Amino acid sequence: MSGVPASAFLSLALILFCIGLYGALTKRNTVIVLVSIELMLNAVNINLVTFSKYGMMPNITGQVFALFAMSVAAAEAAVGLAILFALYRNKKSVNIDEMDAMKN
Amino acid sequence: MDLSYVLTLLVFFPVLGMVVLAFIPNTQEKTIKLVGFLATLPTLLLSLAVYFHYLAGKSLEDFSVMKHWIQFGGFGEMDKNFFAVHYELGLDGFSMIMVLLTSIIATLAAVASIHIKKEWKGYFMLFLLLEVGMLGVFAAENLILFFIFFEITLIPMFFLIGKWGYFEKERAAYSFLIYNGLGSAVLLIVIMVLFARTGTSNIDVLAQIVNNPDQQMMAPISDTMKFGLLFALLVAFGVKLPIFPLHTWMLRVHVQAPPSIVMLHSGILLKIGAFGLIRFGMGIFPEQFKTLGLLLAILGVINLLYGAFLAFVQKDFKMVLAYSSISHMGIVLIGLGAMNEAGIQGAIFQVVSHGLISALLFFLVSVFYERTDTTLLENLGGIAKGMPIAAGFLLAGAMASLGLPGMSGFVSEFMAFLGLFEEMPWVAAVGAIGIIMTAVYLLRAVLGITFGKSHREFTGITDLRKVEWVPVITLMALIVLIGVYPSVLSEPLKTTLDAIMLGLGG
Amino acid sequence: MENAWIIPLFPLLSFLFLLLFGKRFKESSAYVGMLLTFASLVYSLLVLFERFSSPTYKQEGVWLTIGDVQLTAGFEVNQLNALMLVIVSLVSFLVHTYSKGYMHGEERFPVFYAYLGLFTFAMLGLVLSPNLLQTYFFWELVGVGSFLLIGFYFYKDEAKAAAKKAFIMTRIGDVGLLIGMILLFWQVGSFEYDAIFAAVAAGEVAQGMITLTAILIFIGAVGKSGQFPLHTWLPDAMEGPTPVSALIHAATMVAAGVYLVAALFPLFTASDVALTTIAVIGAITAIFAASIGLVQTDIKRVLAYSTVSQLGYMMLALGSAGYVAGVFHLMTHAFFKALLFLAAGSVIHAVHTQNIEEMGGLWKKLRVTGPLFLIGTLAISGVPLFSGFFSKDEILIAAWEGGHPILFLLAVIAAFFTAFYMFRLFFMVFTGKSRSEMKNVHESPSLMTLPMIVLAVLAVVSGYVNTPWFGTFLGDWLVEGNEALGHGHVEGPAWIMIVATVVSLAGIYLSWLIYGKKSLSRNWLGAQTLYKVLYNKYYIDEFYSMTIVKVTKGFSHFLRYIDTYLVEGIVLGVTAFVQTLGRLGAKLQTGQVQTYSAVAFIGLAILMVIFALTGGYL
Amino acid sequence: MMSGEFIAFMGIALVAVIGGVLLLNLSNVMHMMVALVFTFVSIAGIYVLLSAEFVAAVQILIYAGAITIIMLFGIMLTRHEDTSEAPGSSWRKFAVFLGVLGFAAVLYFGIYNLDLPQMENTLHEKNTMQIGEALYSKFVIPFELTSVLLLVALIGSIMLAKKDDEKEGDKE
Repeated sequence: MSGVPASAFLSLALILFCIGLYGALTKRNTVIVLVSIELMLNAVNINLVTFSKYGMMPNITGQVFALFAMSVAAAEAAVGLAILFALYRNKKSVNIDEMDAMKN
Repeated sequence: MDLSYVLTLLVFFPVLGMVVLAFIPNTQEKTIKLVGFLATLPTLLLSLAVYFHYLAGKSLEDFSVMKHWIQFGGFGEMDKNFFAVHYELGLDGFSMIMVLLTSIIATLAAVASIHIKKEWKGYFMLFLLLEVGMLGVFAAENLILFFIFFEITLIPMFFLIGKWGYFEKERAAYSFLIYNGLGSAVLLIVIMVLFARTGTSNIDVLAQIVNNPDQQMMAPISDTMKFGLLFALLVAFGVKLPIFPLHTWMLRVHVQAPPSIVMLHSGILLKIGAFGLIRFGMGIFPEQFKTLGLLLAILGVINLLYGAFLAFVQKDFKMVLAYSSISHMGIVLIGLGAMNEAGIQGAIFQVVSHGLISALLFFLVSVFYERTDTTLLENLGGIAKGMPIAAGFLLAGAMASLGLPGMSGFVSEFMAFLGLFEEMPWVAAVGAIGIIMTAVYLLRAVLGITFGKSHREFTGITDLRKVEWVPVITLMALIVLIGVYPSVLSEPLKTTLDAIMLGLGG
Repeated sequence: MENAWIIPLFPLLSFLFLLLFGKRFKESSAYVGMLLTFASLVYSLLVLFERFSSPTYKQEGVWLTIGDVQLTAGFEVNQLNALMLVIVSLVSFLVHTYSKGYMHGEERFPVFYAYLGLFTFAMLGLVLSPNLLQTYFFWELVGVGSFLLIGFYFYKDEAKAAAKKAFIMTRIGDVGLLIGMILLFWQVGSFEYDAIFAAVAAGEVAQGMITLTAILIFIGAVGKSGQFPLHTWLPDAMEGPTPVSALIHAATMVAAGVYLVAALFPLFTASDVALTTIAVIGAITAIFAASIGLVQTDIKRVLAYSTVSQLGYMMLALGSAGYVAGVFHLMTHAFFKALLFLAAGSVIHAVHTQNIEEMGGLWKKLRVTGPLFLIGTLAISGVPLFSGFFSKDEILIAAWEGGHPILFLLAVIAAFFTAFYMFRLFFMVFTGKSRSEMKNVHESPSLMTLPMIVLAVLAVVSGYVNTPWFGTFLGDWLVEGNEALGHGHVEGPAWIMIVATVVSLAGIYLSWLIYGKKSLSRNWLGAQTLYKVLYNKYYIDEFYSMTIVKVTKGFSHFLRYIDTYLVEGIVLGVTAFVQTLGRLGAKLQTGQVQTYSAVAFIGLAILMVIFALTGGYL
Repeated sequence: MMSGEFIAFMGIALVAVIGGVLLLNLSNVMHMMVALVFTFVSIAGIYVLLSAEFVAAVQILIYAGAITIIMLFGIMLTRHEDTSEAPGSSWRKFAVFLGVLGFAAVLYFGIYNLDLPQMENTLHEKNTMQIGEALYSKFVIPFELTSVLLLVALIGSIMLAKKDDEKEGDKE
């Protein structure tokens, strides 16, 4: 039916995941790091949905899982941002390299 | 008759001694020493019983015990033995001899512990724990159990050296722990790889599976992998043995630990290295081991000569003995390197023989040290005047050590060289220099202590006390027995050797 | 003969008994030793006589099994062994008796007898061995007995050094023997003499291998018999009690090397190179030791060098294929040299010094010892009608027939030297002015003189068992039934005997001129340098200590530096490396989650790449 | 091969990747967020291509709508003018870049070899209904748990954001 092979979707997911990963590991602004993590989650969602369609036994479970992942991601974004605000109030900065409380 | 409880009893009896000791107040020196000594006796009697059981022509398999212990993963439903660790103890000819040797030397070392001057309670408890570890190492039938016992020996040794040793005891204890800890880490890796790859840790089963690719249920183990594992084993046991250049820790232990502990250390613990190499190296990877023959032989010759030349210039008698241990372990390697029956038998003989001889020599060291407060050669001399019997035994021990016929050292040395000369005459010829050097350094040291002008302060010293006679006579008798009638050892070894030779394809 | 194994057990019993209970017996332990060695002697004689009438007897049992190979132990009584048994047990018994007097008052008297027992046991075991392994076994034990007895006066530094030297020097030879033996084993598949000879005769062993093993085994003999260049221990071994010198370092143990070569004679004859080596070494040793003996002033050292020289003689004989000559001289030498040593012991016992410069005019004071010493001297010098004459004559004939004119010449010169220095010794000790400080000189007790008398008788008559005039009984008997050993007696030109006689008489005459009549200057050597060289034994000891000992020590110290700096250094380096790594790791702990996760991720990526490249499994 | 669907995929994918790359390369934080919206929306397009219309709708609602807005608020409420990258961390960037590259290569290697045959499926028919049926029958417990999670997140966020206020208030 579809002319697009599964590996194309997977490749796209991979690229997005890698972009997210790179962003999460290198960006200095904490908000952007959070956003990058969201992007990674998105990439995973693409995989889930892809396999829901192209798996050995296509069924709806993959899509349901993607939905769950999204709701968790939304919750995570909210909590993450709340933590960020708390930190910002103390440090007056959102730069991730200034968050080294674990060091001491 | 069900005899399967015997080994468990044999191995864990010293624990009972520990429990009893725990209830004795630390001030009662005599009681503690007596209990400590008595606690080693049942083990000794049991191992003798096992030996006679064997001599009576009955099978050693009567003693094998196997209890289900730990199961990894859900494989138990498929096969009860798959990824399971059993509590399995068992003996073959070789390990029976090692268990016997351990129990004998442990009892004698307990006698030698009369020279310990403080904290008897802690000392004996650790001592007994150490004995459990050593016995377990030899009786264990699978690698994981082996490793557990192997580690059990490390901890008491560390404290025994660190607390009851001489001046640099802490340093010695730490270098002991670090070297051996690293060795065990490497060993653990090997064990885990084998376990993960085959789903079993039983030594005999492993030996079968590793060498028959069609029996391997999972991904086959490539030859490269086998080499890697064998090499890791060589390193792990090479630390114990010790193989040059992994030997420096052992010098410190020999010099700093209390002599009764060195009796055990030099007599048994070093032998675990040889035991492991033969049992696991040769047993599990025979084909790969075979290709290492030349390497082992050369390492052996290096050990032999290196130890001998260095022993020649040492100033401390204990150092001389330490280097002599290195040198003698070279003979074990030479025998193994030869890869033929004579060589391997020689190596095993050397293991036993050196165990006895070094225990004897270190016992005498403790006797001399107690009376003269020194082991420096320049401070000693003319001891034979004051204590002729001890001096005589020292001389006899040295003679045994340098391979005098009629004593155990000769048989092993002879067989090891006999084996190596068949395979690699040139390497063996170089190694033969070691025989001369052994005589040179031992005579230098021993004659330096016993012969010559007597120091004035040594004139009033007493000769061997009654208690001290026991270890000396026992060890000497065993040394001579093996030297004159080696069949007492070679008969039990026969089956083990045959199995090894079969594996080596010879 | 079936019970010949019991012969060595008597002395072993003596050893064990005296070691355990000797303290209680004090000096009466001598009787234990004497009794048991006497039992050995009687039994040996029985075995010898039985051997005259019956063939070689051999019995063996399995000693050790190595795979398919069975190493055996047992005993064998053949001609040579039977003869050696008697020689050893006889000399041993006589020395046991003699020592009762000589060692009187010694604190460690029982120990001495115990050691003597050990040595006798080992020596008897050695001569009964049917295979090389067992020979080696006892060979080493003999060395230990010798070592213990040399170091008997353990509190003397010289004795300690001498014992150590003796052990190590012979050990060097022993290693040669061991290697040779093992190589031979892998060629033949057995340590049995019979099997070895059979294989050699059948040509199963390559010629080069025969030569190699023969020479290696000969090195063992060189060490034990004090041949050049491993001879230096033997003169030093004179630090031991004199009876010991007589037993071990004259009659028995040092002859073991000769015995070994004789026992393995078929192996040696299979290789011309090996034979020539033996002959050359023997000849060199003979002349070399004799020349040193010319100037020594210690009575025992003169005898020691004479022993070395005579052993060289025996080797020369064997090397020239003179099997009978060698064994014959071994026997006669055992008697007369033991006699000489015991007599020397008697002299020392009387005057309490070993320096012959301090002796003189003892002939009148030692009415028994003097003539006995003279007999020994005449015998060793090869004066006709004494035993040494016949055996030396055999050797000269063998050397001549062996086709080595130079070796023959050397042997003749050595014979001349021998006669000269032995009579020098005799004249200096027994003639001339008696020293004033020696007043309390008295003859030794009969316990000491009796053994000497027995030996003196043997020194005179033992030569007649194998003479050109009264039949060559010994020679014929020795080679009976074994062609490989050569002919029993080799008829040599008659002039050789005359030469030998003339040479020895000339030596005696010259010696008399210098030391007896004193009509010639004692500085006969003229040049001081030559004298010095000889007196210092060609500086061989110094040479060894300058080279081998120094090199060994140097090498050891070098290794010690390696051990303390390089090996320990590596360890330190590893420690430092780990520490640095730890510090680096600590630096990595920035407290930033991002860094941590970056590191973790990079690690993961590396692992993944590795697994992908290797296909997952190694 | 060049079916309409494929062209659609290529176009959407291009937009998504460009959005991602812009996220990495833009210097202004606000611009980054905008670039990301493109990515999120195109991912929704991808879902449509994968017969997941409902998920696509949710994607637009949650990501392009909710999360992006929250993040924008986050940026604006904090100091966002600081756009300079930390000095001296270039080695780390490079290492991470290499790591990501290796990681991607390995995974791509895996994906490339993957050959999934397409099965007959009925996902596109009444997609929302199917999801609803699954959610309320098979996954009802996780679904309820999700609501709990969201509640927890809600309360937690409020607490986190408020708590310090009170503390500061106390201090003052």
